Amino acid sequence: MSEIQQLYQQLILEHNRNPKNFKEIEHADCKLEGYNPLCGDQITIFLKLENDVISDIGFQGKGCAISKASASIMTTMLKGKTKAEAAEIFNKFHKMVTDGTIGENVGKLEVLAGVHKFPSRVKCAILAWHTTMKALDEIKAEDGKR
Amino acid sequence: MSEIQQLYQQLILEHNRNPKNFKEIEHADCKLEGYNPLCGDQITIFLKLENDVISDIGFQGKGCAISKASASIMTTMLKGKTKAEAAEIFNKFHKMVTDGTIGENVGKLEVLAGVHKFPSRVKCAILAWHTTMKALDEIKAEDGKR
Amino acid sequence: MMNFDVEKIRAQFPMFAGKDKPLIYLDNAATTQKPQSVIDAVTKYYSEYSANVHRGIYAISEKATHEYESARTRIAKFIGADFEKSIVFTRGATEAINLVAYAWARHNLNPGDEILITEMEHHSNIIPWQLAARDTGATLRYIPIDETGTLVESEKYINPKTKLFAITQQSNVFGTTNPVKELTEIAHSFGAKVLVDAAQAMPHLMVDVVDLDCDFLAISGHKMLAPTGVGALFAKQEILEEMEPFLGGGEMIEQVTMETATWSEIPQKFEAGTPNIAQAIGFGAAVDFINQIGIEKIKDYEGEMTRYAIAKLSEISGMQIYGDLFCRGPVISFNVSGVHSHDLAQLLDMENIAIRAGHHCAQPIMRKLDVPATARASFYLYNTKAEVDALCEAIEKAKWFLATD
Amino acid sequence: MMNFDVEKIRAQFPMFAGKDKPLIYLDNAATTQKPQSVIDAVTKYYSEYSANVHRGIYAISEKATHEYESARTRIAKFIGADFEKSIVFTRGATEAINLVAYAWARHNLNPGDEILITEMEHHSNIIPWQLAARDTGATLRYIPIDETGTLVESEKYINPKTKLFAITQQSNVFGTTNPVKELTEIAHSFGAKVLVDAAQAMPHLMVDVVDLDCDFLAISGHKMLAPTGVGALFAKQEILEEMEPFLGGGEMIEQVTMETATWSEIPQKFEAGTPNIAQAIGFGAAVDFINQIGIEKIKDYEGEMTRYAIAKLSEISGMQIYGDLFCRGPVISFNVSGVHSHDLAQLLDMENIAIRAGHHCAQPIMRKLDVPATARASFYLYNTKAEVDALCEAIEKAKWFLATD
Ligand SMILES: Cc1ncc(COP(=O)(O)O)c(C=O)c1O
Ligand SMILES: Cc1ncc(COP(=O)(O)O)c(C=O)c1O
Ligand code: FES
Ligand code: FES
Repeated sequence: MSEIQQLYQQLILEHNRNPKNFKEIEHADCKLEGYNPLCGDQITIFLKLENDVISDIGFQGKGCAISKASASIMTTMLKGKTKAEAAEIFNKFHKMVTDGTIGENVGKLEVLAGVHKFPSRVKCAILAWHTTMKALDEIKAEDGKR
Repeated sequence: MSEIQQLYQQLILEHNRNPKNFKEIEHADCKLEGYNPLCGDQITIFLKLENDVISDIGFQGKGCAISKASASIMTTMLKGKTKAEAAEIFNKFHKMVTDGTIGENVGKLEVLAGVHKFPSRVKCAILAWHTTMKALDEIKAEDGKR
Repeated sequence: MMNFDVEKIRAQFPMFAGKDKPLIYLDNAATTQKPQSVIDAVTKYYSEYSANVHRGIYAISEKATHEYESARTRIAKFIGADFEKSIVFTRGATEAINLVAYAWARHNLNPGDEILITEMEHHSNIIPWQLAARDTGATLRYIPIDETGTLVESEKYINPKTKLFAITQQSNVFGTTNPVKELTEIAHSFGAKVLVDAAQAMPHLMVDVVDLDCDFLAISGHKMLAPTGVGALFAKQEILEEMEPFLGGGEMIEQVTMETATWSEIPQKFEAGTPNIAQAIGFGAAVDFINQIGIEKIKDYEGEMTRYAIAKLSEISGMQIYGDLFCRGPVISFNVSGVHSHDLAQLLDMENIAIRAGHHCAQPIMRKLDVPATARASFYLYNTKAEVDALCEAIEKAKWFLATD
Repeated sequence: MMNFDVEKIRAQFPMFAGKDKPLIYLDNAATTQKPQSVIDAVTKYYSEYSANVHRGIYAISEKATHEYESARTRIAKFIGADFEKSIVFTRGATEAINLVAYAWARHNLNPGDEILITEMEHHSNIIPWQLAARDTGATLRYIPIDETGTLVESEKYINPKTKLFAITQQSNVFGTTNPVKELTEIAHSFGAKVLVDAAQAMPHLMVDVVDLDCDFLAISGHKMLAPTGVGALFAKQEILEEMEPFLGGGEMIEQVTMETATWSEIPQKFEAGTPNIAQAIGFGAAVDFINQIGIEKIKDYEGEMTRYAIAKLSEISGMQIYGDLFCRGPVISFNVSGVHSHDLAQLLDMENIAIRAGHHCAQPIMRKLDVPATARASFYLYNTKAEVDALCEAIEKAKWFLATD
C-alpha cells in the first residue's frame, strides 16, 4: 500500500461518505465546538452521559475526509464507555497518529495509523477527539460544582 | 599611478601633516561645526568677511587625511574670494569628487579628483566645504535680518 | 505564442530543469520558484564579496554596498519611482505594511479617525490595522465585497474622516484587480493617505507608483522570483522623511547621545541592523529576469492560461469557481462538491501537483463565501496549459477516488 | 594546535578556498564569511524543495516546513533551551531586540519604571530602549564603564524600579565579556526581566540560556556563519506566551473576525508573513558546522590568536589598544597615533586586508574614550597568526606612508 492509500483506507472513505452518528442530540449534557485553525474547519460534539457512561454521542460540522471518518469511528467506539475508558482510548489513538505506534486493542482505529506520516493532517484526525475530551472535562467540572 | 596613490597624492599627505590655516579665529563672523556621521569626525570652520569678501578663514577639528587636506587646500583657495566665487569653486569641486570631472581652473584642487573612485570617502573631502557653504549662508541670512 | 517561449523559461528554473517528472507547481501566490540567475546572484555574493554594507572601507564591502544599492535602484525603476531612496527593504509585504502601521499610523491617527480597508484583504493587510486602531483609538472600517469578489460601492465608504485607505491591488483569493488608481484619487480628495498592497499584483502586471499616485506600496520579493526573506516598502519621499523610525539600531542613526538620537537619511533610517543583503541583491536579479521577458508579455501569457484554466475547470461537474470568471489575475479559488479542499490537495500531491487549500489568510472572505476553505491554483510565467490539463485530470481522479465504494 | 586544523576549515569557505591571494578578512564582528555547507543548504532549498512553510499540503512544502522547524530545534539545542518553540526567527539581533521593545516593553513599562542598559551597548541595544522609554514614560539608565571597557559598580544601578535590564554579553568594541549570569541573578532578585544581547558572544563561546537564566536572548545568525537576513530571539516560554504580538499578518493568527483576532501558538505568533525560510535553514547548517568543530575549541583557538595579536600589535609604536588586554573576546579596537583609522583601513585594503574603522555603532563608547573613531580587527575561526603578522606589517607600512615627506 502506498502512503496515500494508507491514509485514505477503504474504511475511511466509507465513513467519510456515510458517517455514523452524524446527528444533533437534543438535550445533550454537553455540546461543544472544536475548531481547526489550520484549515478553518469546525465540528460540534454532542454528549449524553448516564452515571459516568457515555450513553449517546453525535457530531456535526464540516471537515475533510480524515476528520469526518475519525469523528465517525470515534463515536462508534466511545458509545457505552466510561470516561476513564474513553480517555485511555484517546491516549492510544493520540500516540498512534503522532508517532505511528499501534497499541493493543486499538481495533478499528488502526485504519487511521497512516495519518502519522502526514504531519499536516494529524490535527484533522484529532479534532473530534480533542473536542470530546474537552467536553467530558467540562461535564466533570460541572459535576464538581453540583 | 594606482588608485590608492591617486587618492593619497603627495600634496594631500603634505597638507595632512602640515595643514594650512589650522587655527581658531577670534571674533569670527561665523563659527560653524560640521559632522560626518559615517565616521564621527567633526570639523569647525571660522570665517571673517569684509564686504562680501572672505578676509580670513580657518578650521579646527579631527579628521582623516583626506578631510584635513581638503579643508587645508580649501582655506588657501577661498581666502580673498567673494561669496559668489566661493560657491562657484565649490560646485566645480563637488562635481569633481563625485563624478571625476575636472573642470576649468580647479587648480590645486585637482589632487582631490582621485576621491571619486572611493564612494565612502567623498564625504570626507566634502565635509569642510559643506560646512563653509552653510556658514556663508548663515551670514547671508543674518545680513538679511539686519 | 507571442514569442513567449515557456520551455526556454522553464529551463532556467532548477526546480523544473532536467527533471524527469517535474513538479507541477501551482502555489505561486504563496511564493514562487527561483531562476538560476537569482540563486547565482546569492551564491556569488557569498563566494566573492561577502561583506557587510555601508560602513566597510574595503573593496568587497564597497562592492556589496554597490550591488545592494543597485538592486534598490532597479526595483525603484521597475515600479516607476523617480527616487530610489523611496524604497526600503523589508522581509516581505507583511513587514512593509507593519512598518507603516507602526511608524506612520501610530503617530498620525487619533480617536475619531478612520482606517478604511476592504473585505478582500489578506490578513497582513487587516491585523496591522486592527492593532493600530486599538492603539490609537481610530476606527477600522471595511468596504464590502459581493460574492464575485468585487468591491461594492467603494466611494460610499471614503469620507473626510478617512485618514488611511489600505487596499490590495489584486486579491490572493479571487484574483480580482481593484481600480486602485481611481480609488486613490477619491481617497486623496478627502485628504487620506493610500497604501496599496501589491504583493499579488506586482509579479503579474505593471505597477507604476507615479501613475497610481499611492503614498505607500507594499511589495513581496519572494512572490516574484526573489529569494525568501525579502520584500520592500515604497513610500513617497516626503512622507518617508517625516515618518518616525520603526526599528532602532545600527545603520539607522546619525548621532547618538545617552538620552536621544538623530536619524540617518532615508532609506537607511528604516533599515536598522544588518540588512538582508544577499536577498536584496537576489531581488535585483529577479527584477532583471522579469524585465528581460517583459512584464506585459508575462501578463498576456498568464491571462491566456488563466482563461484556458477557467474554461477547463468549469467542465468538471460539481465545480464551483469563486470570483469574476473573466476579469482576473492568474489565481483561481474553487471547491468541488463532495471533495474537501484539503483532501483534494493531498490527493493532487500524489499526482505531483502542488496546489493550496485553506483560508488563504483571508478569513473574512471565507466567511463571506460561507465556506471554511477553498482550493487554490495560482500560476506564474513558467506554468503551461499542459499543466492545467494535468490539474483537471487529477481533480477528476480525486473525485472518483473519494466517491467510489 | 589542539587538533584544530585551520587549513581544513579555510578550505570549506569559498571566499578563501582555491584563491591565490585570499583576502585577509578581519571584520568578523560585522558579519562572517559563509562555509560551503551553508551556501549549499540555501541552494538546495531553492533547487529541490522551494516552497512556503506550514500551510502547504504537498510534499515540498512539508519538507520545507520540516527543515525550517528542524533548524529552529538545532538552534534551541545550541543554546541549551529545553523548548524549541522559544526560538523566534528574525532578520538579525536588531529585530530581536526591537521585537521585545515593541511586544513586551511597550505593554509592561510605566512611568517611574527604569530600563537599565550599559554604556558599552551597540546602538541596537540603545535606540530601541530610548524609543520605548519615550513611548512609555519609563526612564533609561546606564551602567557606566571605565576606560578598559569594564562595567563600574553595576550592582549600584539595579534597584526595585528596574523593570528591564538589557546588556550585551560581549562588547563589539572592547571584546569585554560581561558577567551576565551574576548580573541576571541580581536583576531577578529585584524582579526585573533580563535581555542578553548575544550577537557578539554566541559566535565565540558557549551560551546556555538555562545557565544564564536570562529572559530574552538576541541572536545574530549572519555573525556566526549563517546567511545574511537571519537571526533569532530566544525568550522564556511563559513570557512569549503572555506577550502581545509584534507584526500582524498571515501565519500569526488563529481566527480573524472583522474587529479582532486571536493569535497562533508560539512561536508562529511572532512570525507574521512568509518567513526567511532559506536563511533559517542556512542558520541550521551554520550551527551544524560549528558543532562539528566544537564551540569550546573555537574559543580556545581564537583566544590564543587574540593574545598573539595583542602582543604583536603592542610592539607597534604609537599603538593604543582599547579595553582590557588579557581577558576578552576576539575583537581588538585600536588607534595608531598620527594615523586616522579611516586612512588606515583604506591603506590596509590595498594590502588585501579588511578591517573596520569608525564608531562601530557604539557612539557612547567613543565619547567615553574621547575619540571620534577606532580601527577594529575582529577574528573568527578561519583566521590565522600569519594573517595577524600581515596586519601588523601593513600597519607599519601605512604609518610610514602617511608620515614620509
Ligand atoms: C495580498 C497579499 N498581501 C500580503 C501578503 C504577505 O506577503 P509576505 O509573505 O511577503 O509578507 C500576501 C502573501 O501571503 C498576499 O497575498
Ligand atoms: C553587540 C551587538 N548587538 C547587536 C548587533 C546587531 O546585530 P544585527 O546586525 O544582526 O541586527 C551587533 C552587530 O552589529 C552587535 O555587535
Ligand atoms: S482539513 Fe480541516 S479538519 Fe482536515
Ligand atoms: S573619515 Fe572622517 S572625515 Fe574622513
